[in-house]
Amino acid sequence: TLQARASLSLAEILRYSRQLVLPELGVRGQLRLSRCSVLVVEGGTAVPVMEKDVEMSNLHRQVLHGEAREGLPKALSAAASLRQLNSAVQYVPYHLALSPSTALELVRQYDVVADCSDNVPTRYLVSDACVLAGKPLVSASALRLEGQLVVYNYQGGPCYRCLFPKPPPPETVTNCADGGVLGVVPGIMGCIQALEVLKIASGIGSGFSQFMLMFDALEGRFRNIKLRPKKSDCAICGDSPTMTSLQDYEAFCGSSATDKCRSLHLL
Amino acid sequence: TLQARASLSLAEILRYSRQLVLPELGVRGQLRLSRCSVLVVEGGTAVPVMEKDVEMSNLHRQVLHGEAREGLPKALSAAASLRQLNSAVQYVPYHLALSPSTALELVRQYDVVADCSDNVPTRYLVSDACVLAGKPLVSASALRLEGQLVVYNYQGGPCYRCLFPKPPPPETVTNCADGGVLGVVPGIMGCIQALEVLKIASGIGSGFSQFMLMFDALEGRFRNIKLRPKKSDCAICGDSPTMTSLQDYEAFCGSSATDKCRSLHLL
Amino acid sequence: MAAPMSLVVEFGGGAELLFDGIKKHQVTLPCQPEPWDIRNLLKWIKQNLLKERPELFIQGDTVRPGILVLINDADWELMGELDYKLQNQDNVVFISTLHGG
Amino acid sequence: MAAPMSLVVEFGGGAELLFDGIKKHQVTLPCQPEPWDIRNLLKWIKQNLLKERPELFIQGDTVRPGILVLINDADWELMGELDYKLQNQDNVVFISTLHGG
Ligand SMILES: [Zn+2]
Ligand SMILES: [Zn+2]
Repeated sequence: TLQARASLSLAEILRYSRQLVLPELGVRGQLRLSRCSVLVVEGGTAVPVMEKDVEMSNLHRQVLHGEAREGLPKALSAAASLRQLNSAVQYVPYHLALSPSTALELVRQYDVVADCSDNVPTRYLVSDACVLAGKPLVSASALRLEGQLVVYNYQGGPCYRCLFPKPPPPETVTNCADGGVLGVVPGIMGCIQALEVLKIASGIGSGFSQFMLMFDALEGRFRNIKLRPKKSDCAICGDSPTMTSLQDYEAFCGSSATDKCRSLHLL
Repeated sequence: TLQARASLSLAEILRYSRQLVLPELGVRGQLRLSRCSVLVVEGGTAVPVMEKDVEMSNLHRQVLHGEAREGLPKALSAAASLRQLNSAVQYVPYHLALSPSTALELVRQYDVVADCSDNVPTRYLVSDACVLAGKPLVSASALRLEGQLVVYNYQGGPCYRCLFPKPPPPETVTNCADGGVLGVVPGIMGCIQALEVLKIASGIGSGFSQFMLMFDALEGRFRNIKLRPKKSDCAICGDSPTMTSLQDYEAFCGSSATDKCRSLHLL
Repeated sequence: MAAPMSLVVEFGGGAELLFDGIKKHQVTLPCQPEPWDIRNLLKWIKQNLLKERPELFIQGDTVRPGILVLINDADWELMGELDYKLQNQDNVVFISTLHGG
Repeated sequence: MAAPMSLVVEFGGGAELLFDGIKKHQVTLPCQPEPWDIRNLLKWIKQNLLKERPELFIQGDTVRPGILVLINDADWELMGELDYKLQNQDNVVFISTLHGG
């Protein structure tokens, strides 16, 4: 709960001078930004959201974690790095797994949600929580040499469940550990995700409600895909929703939010 | 001068495992990357390449510089940050202004050049040096809410001078200090620039020779523009070049590589 | 009698791995009595392009959950889904949604 | 006699600042005896769209150095530059090159 403010400090004016001069943002947009809170849901390759430690194999793409952070909880490492960049922002690291029992209360405390997770149950959980809490969701993903970005549940647009009423068969789901990912591709998608969060938070608005950005890094090509509108028969955001609370997402998806491969090895 | 190597170390395999599994890159591409050297030409808002100190107004977009680095030379700050991320890479910070007398020798020592500078004389200087040294140039720029990226002098494609035989009138040139720039836009363009450097260095190749990527952050739209081929009458890369060495770029452009505005204030 | 039709059919997001890793296919559909729609195209793809494990691409007479179908850069839901009548030079994309991060 | 023609004319990279900050213009060119080419279009833009300091956009009978002209997403050099004959529904973009970083 950040307070609305009437003016920027001198330090803020110095720091943000290059974007304060933009008529699209201006002091007004920057003030909106300054009182906006964003929940970033991250998911390591193997373990549910926000519960993952920094691993060597993360470093080629996750530039918030320096080498010295190996073994630290990711949320703490990220907050420490961000604090070095900008100490005026408040960072709250949650070193915990997002679950149906905690997600809604957490999402309610924030203005915008960014989903950077890596598994299907978490994607549904975050989207459903955003619908129930009435928060816009900027969702980005990357695999191999491709990336996708959509803004859900924003200005009357569709939610994740409108697009994907049924989860994919578990055997068709590939994660970064199995499928691989070129280090800089999540970096590109993450920066564009940050842009859309910033545009929504500052009042500029996003062009990716009911649009998907598709990126092919091999070709160097981005495409904007027009998506279906919000579905009147969507189970959670439709006219007569059948879901009014969060459910068991691992059962729904037939897969766990932890790494499929690792589970197989354990069996 | 990095040595060709026959295999990756265990630490490299751990770090890069997620991209080694990609058939497009693989161990072969990673080995090529490991012996590739890249010259990054940076230009602060006001002062020529590589000679700039970190300023408060840089921090909103230049995430290699933490707050504690204010006042440090940018090249040193960047190298220190990168070393924390990956200590196995060799970083050589040049805290100096790129000039016609030094540029060619410097460019000759590298395999790929990334131009992140911010003024017209430097753009011509870097491109001409790349043509004379026979090096590919990945050039990216950002202003306000827009970005542009082109790969020059690569696989028979055009150079900067093929596209822009005459410099723009100085009064039409806007820099980030005057025109402003939204913080994350250079981040997006820089990540895509890193991708193209990596694709060239690893042998995947770039799709942006004779193509320009245009990005409009307000709309959230990327466009790939087909450019002219290499010009047979180009003064430096054409069939009968009239330029065989670097020239005086500030005279050529009618503007200095230092900040126009600042110069005006001094007059 | 529908004339032969040229399409660009693309696979992405990993769906191309069921098609020999080839993302972009220039396709010519043969003449047939009824007009070509997506329903017929799916059958044709299954018989002519799909290299392995068809159940990872098609379930029943439609694509499996998690694959988005795009007709000329628009979600097929906007275009009539299985009943969309293909036009010459149409671009049809089958894209598997990504979850990695 | 060339029929009236509809174009989308866009300005970017800062060039839009000479056009009231408006990037995208739906333009209908009137009938005229000779066909519309880029040379004529530039004159028409100067008379009808350009709001200030024409010398920052046009020099002589062409665009000033540093502005790229794109016809349907291709460099105008590939299309005949000033002599390109405009087609109905063409997209013409004037983009100022950026130097900031
Ligand atoms: Zn919905
Ligand atoms: Zn040239």
